Amino acid sequence: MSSPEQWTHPEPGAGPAATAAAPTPEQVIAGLRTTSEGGAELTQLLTPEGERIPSAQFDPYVSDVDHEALRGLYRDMVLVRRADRESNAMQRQGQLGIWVPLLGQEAAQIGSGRALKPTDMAFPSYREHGVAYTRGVDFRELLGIFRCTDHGGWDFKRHGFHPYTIVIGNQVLNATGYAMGQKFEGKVGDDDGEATITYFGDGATSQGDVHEGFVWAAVYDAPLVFFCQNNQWAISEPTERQSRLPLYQRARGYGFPGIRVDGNDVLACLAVTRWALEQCRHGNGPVLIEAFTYRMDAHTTTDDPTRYRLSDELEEWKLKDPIERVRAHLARGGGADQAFFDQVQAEADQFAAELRDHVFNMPDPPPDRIFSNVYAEPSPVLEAQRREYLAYLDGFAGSEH
Amino acid sequence: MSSPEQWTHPEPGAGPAATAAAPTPEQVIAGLRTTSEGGAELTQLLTPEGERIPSAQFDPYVSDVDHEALRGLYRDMVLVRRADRESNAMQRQGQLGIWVPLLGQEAAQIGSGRALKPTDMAFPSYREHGVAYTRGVDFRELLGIFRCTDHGGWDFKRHGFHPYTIVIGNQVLNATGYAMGQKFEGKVGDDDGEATITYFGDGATSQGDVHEGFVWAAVYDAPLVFFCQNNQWAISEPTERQSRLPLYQRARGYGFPGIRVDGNDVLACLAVTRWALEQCRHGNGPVLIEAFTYRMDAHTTTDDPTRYRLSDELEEWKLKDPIERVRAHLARGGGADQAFFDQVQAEADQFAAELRDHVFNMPDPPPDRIFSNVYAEPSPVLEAQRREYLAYLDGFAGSEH
Amino acid sequence: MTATMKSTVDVSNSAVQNLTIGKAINLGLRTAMEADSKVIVLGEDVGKLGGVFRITDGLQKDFGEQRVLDTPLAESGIIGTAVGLAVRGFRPVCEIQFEGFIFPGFDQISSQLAKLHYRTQGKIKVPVVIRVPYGGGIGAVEHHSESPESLFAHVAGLKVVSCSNPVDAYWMIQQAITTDDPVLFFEPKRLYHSGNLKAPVDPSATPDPLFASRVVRTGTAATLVAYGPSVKVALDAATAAEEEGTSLEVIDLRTLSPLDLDPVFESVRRTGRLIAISEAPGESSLTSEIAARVQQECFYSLEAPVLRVTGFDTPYPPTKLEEDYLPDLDRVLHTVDRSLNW
Amino acid sequence: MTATMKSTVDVSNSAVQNLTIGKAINLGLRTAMEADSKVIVLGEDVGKLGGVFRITDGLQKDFGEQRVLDTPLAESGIIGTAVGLAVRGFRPVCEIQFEGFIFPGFDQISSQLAKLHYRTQGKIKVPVVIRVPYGGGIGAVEHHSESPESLFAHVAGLKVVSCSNPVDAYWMIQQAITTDDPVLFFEPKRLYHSGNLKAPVDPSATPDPLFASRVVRTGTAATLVAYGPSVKVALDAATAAEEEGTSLEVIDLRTLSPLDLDPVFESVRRTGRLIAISEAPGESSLTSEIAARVQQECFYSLEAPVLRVTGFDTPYPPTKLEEDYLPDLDRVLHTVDRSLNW
Ligand SMILES: Cc1ncc(C[n+]2csc(CCOP(=O)(O)OP(=O)(O)O)c2C)c(N)n1
Ligand SMILES: Cc1ncc(C[n+]2csc(CCOP(=O)(O)OP(=O)(O)O)c2C)c(N)n1
Ligand SMILES: [Mg+2]
Ligand SMILES: [Mg+2]
Repeated sequence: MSSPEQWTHPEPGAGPAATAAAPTPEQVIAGLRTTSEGGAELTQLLTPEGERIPSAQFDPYVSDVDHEALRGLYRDMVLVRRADRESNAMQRQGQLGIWVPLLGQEAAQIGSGRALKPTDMAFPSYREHGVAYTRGVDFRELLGIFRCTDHGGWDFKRHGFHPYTIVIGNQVLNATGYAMGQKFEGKVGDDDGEATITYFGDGATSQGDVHEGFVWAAVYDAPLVFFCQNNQWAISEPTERQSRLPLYQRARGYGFPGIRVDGNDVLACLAVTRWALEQCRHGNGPVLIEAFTYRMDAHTTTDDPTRYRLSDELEEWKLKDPIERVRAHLARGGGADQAFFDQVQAEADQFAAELRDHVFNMPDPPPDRIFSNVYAEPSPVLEAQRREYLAYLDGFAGSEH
Repeated sequence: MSSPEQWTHPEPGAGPAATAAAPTPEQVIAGLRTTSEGGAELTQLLTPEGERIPSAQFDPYVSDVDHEALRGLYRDMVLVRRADRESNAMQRQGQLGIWVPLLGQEAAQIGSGRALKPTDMAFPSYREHGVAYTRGVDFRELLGIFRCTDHGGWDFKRHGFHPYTIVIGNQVLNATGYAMGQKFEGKVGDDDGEATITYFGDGATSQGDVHEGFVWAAVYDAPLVFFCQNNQWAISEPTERQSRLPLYQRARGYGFPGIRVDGNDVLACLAVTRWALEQCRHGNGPVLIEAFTYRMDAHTTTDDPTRYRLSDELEEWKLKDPIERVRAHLARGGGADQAFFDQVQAEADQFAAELRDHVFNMPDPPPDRIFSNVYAEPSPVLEAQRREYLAYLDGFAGSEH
Repeated sequence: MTATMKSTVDVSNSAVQNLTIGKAINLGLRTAMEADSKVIVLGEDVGKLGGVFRITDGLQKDFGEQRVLDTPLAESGIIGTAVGLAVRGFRPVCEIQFEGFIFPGFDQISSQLAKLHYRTQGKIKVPVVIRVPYGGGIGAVEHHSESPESLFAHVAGLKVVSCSNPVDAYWMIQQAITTDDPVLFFEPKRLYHSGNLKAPVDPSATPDPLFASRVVRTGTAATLVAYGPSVKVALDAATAAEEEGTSLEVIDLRTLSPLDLDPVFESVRRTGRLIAISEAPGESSLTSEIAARVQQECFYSLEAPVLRVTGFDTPYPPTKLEEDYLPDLDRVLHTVDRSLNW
Repeated sequence: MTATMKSTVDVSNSAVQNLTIGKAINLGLRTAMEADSKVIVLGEDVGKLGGVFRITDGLQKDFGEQRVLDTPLAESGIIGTAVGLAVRGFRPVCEIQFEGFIFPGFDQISSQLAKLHYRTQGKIKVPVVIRVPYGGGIGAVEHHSESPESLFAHVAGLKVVSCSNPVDAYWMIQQAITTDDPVLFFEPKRLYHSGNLKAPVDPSATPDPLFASRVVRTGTAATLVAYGPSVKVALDAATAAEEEGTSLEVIDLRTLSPLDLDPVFESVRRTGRLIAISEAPGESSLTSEIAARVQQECFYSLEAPVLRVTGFDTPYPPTKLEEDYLPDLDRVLHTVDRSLNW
């Protein structure tokens, strides 16, 4: 039985061609999709049990991560998970129109996000709440999107964090252009070089835009890290519906490195992303990172995953929890005591409470907002529509409407 | 100095990333773009000097090609080249609106086209006059497109040759769908299986549609041969503008074989395409073939290549002429005498003369044609427009207009 | 007279089912797939999940994975392969998950799907249906509430339709599938599961033709023309107006390209007034076309200019504001007043 | 009065050059690039070749490969990276080789380019210009002669303009580049190298605003409104009509979105008749919008309905037939007669 992991590319012209790998029905029924194992090429620094695995190549990239720093990463993950759960709950209570959970992807997001420098730029998809947090975006500023009061309001430039992009793949090309700009401005070449990172999912790899991003970035040596969070699912479709091969190998065809990292290992994500960014800063970009992780919750709050996947799979992934392994590592190695964990939990609860408070008090936008900032230089036609509509609304003032 | 040919993919995470390969200005000036050499992985059965190189893998696929068969391939190439030149000349004389020359690509087209069975299907781009010829499409039926009297009129189903497609990359997805259909109908699995081939250029590889074709075909095991004629140029842009790597290596990232063949070697093109089609017939598709060739003429008759490439490059490629090597091989090996070559030339002249005669007498379409067959089931709105316009034209009848 | 479809149905007929629009499309798809093995369904999440709106629910289970395809995530791929499948002899029905995601497929739609029949002068037919859940009112995030149908109406070679009720939904999807032309099938997503709109669907009835508009309520003072989700708005407005003594005629356009405006012309010649309603921005749109043609055909009958109630010429706003953005009963009635007082 | 631009130019001024539209755009681009180092040009074959129409001729030579980019062959890539470059602070000017190849980029245009400013409430500006050679009359093969501008006029968030003469071409391209909004810049390709249209371009003159229509010929009997390549057709028709004693007013629309119809309304109030001309299929198009708005604004002034002379609602035909397909002097005059005799 071939699996995406075992399949290897035949040398050109040698041997028979292969066929697409898909799990057998039995495997699926047993919840044993091969995707729960990252394969031999998975870069991991912390095992699910919290054991530190040395890596000649990547240890130098996290040599500064002492216990204190690791506690920081732990705290980051706990906070964003708490905020994620709170948001999910608020959606259930009708306070948000929809929520897109990041549950399970905390390590991939915090690890990669913390690898960025302030001068770097990140282009997210729509699930990167953890990355937003590392970029200093106030979590509350994200929630307007999901309460449907705005389309995202943070200061994109100051935070180096582009607006969320919902149309799958679009941001990858935008990020490529941005990174080309960094290059054209002479901002790459040494350790102080700038770089860009863009986030997308396993499903997104099928989109033409992502391919074109690969082509452009390769041809222009753009300082761009393609950060693919392979959370095994594109809504109801498993990764086998998108590719025969593990996704990091896609880079092979374009001539830049592709690497698979344990997306539930915050340390490995930090190290690998730092390495990739370094390549970019020095002008050796782009680089593709596939963070092998799992979407622990539904696609969004409107989704019902019981229709397409079995809980066994979920159970298996629970054993690989990104937060638990850091807790285990810290606890066992004396990096943190119970007081620390309790305090982080308290902070997280406080964080969530503030979030809740903020959301419940979020004002609705005024009707005028429909018309505002469609253009940088106003359109007289649209101004007339605005005036007409506001006058029409005025007509109701005082009436029983 | 790195070149696309020498660049190899670093193992994931190992060593530094590479940067895009581009010729030095000196190389360009000297006409010495590395692309004139196909590299070590080029599959070749007939050298430019007409010497037969044995190949354990591919010889079996051309074991039936005796001298007679080779004379046939020679004749095919001479005829299509002659027709191509005639068409080019007719464009210069104002008889065609535009011409898209195939000069230099005869072997790639005849070799691959002759590998197809009648039940196979081909999806061309716009330069595949040679393939059209192998599919039994009367060359004259192609010329309406370039005289701008129609958009192509042959019997697509009977010839197994889809309409020309001008929007770069579109046909690749259409071909993928067609091949999926062959699979769904159970027409693959053994030697008698059906297959599809689609043609596109080096420039086209950058388009999202081509990528999506790769994704779909891989995921659905479509019996599809992606036949990329890398003629080194996309109008004025050299292949380095599209890719860091040799194009056949693009397949690496998708998990199906990619192979580079000498596109000026009709025998190798025949063999490699037969091999690839066999993979497809048996259900092991898709396969990518990069036919390494050269666009000896302008992109189209409206193009002026002197603006972007030096004649040295052309001179180098002249030494690799696809027809000459077969002639040399036949002549030296006793496969054909001068009488044969003379006779083929005479046939070709006759072929061209008929073509010319046909074009000069091609009637203009009637105005009514504007409105015909927009829909399979007519639209009353459009029928009204037709009636109104024809009545309007009738109004001029007999007037000085 | 309120000419809903219900009146004509024999409810004692056991095959008759009381369906929502969503379920009616599902049944229509199922019926079409049973009738012709060449009909296949493809799109993102249409298989096991049954689509994010469950419109294809159960189809993969019953027809298998080769007739209901969960495709890779790319719309050009979905449409481009559907074109190829159609060339091979299949009748693909593509689902675009939300209208805002049809744009990556625009090129395949306009360059191949719309033109192959003309290009080959009928030698190749491309009977592809593209199902597009569209329109607002569901409180969604960006790109999930738009109305891009005018873009496709402008592209020659395509046919574009939209249904507004379960009975039409059931028949029109089947008619679209049997049509030999490419059809963009716009589905009013916010009404998919509306229990209020449930209606008895009788598979033994004789449906109206696909490419025909229909007067769904007769009236005398002014005509409202609408399609898809706006038909309900128009009917509600007519009901409200009646209470105030104003009789409005309502026409459900049903076919957006080619337009069947004869019933509209006929109506306007009687009422002298027309209000065209659509959720899409008005600029260079279907409602512009309606106005342009009606002012020409009914020049001497119009007592007031054709007026339009549409989305504004802005991107779709954050959906907390969509009630302001979307044409509603009040804006329609206000515009009727403007027309009456012109 | 024939109000060509020539009359106002001081030909003794040595900076004044007599230019075709093509050369005027080239000079405009060059001037914009000199004025602002953030202006970059990107597209297929725009570098060494200078573009297939040579509009960017010489720019790469003078500004280098980092300001004039021969990009890989993919339109979504061109536009998508241009958006990113704009976010970074550049002012990208994209060339789409022929209008028929803009569709692979439609998604980036409508989902990102058009919406980023609105999405971010002005925090991000995307001053991208997309240059699109468009229209027919060059005897080309498929996809090289279309007029898709209405599609973009319908997409909120974009601005759309078209030039019809060298002086406008020179100024409008520069104004488009300095505009902080995304601008689709439609260029009448068949007139690029027309010697007849050559006009003296004076860089020291004060240009008209970019988003303004202009009366280019005054008249009394009826108004013609046109844009891009059709302006010449309209002017020729007006000249011919004058010989037969009919005085036609001609308005060059120049801005297609937002439309500046005030000059049209003003004109129609005087003439009572309007003919809108465009090469695009009429269905759900810009000319529909013009008719819709004029019938509303000038309801009591119209002596005849707004009539349209457009391409037919078909794909662009084989170009041996394009003279039939395209609005020409005869069809315009015929329609003027219809209007006058209504
Ligand atoms: C172009 C486009 N098509 C369809 C969708 C609808 N959609 C939203 S998310 C999604 C699945 C994305 O999967 P993946 O890329 O793996 O990211 P994930 O959601 O798992 O993070 C789909 C199909 C969309 N947003 N954009
Ligand atoms: C989508 C699209 N963009 C641009 C063009 C214009 N164009 C026609 S051919 C061509 C170059 C194609 O190069 P390549 O793919 O290498 O094929 P070749 O012409 O060399 O055979 C371009 C840019 C087009 N036809 N379609
Ligand atoms: Mg995913
Ligand atoms: Mg080429």
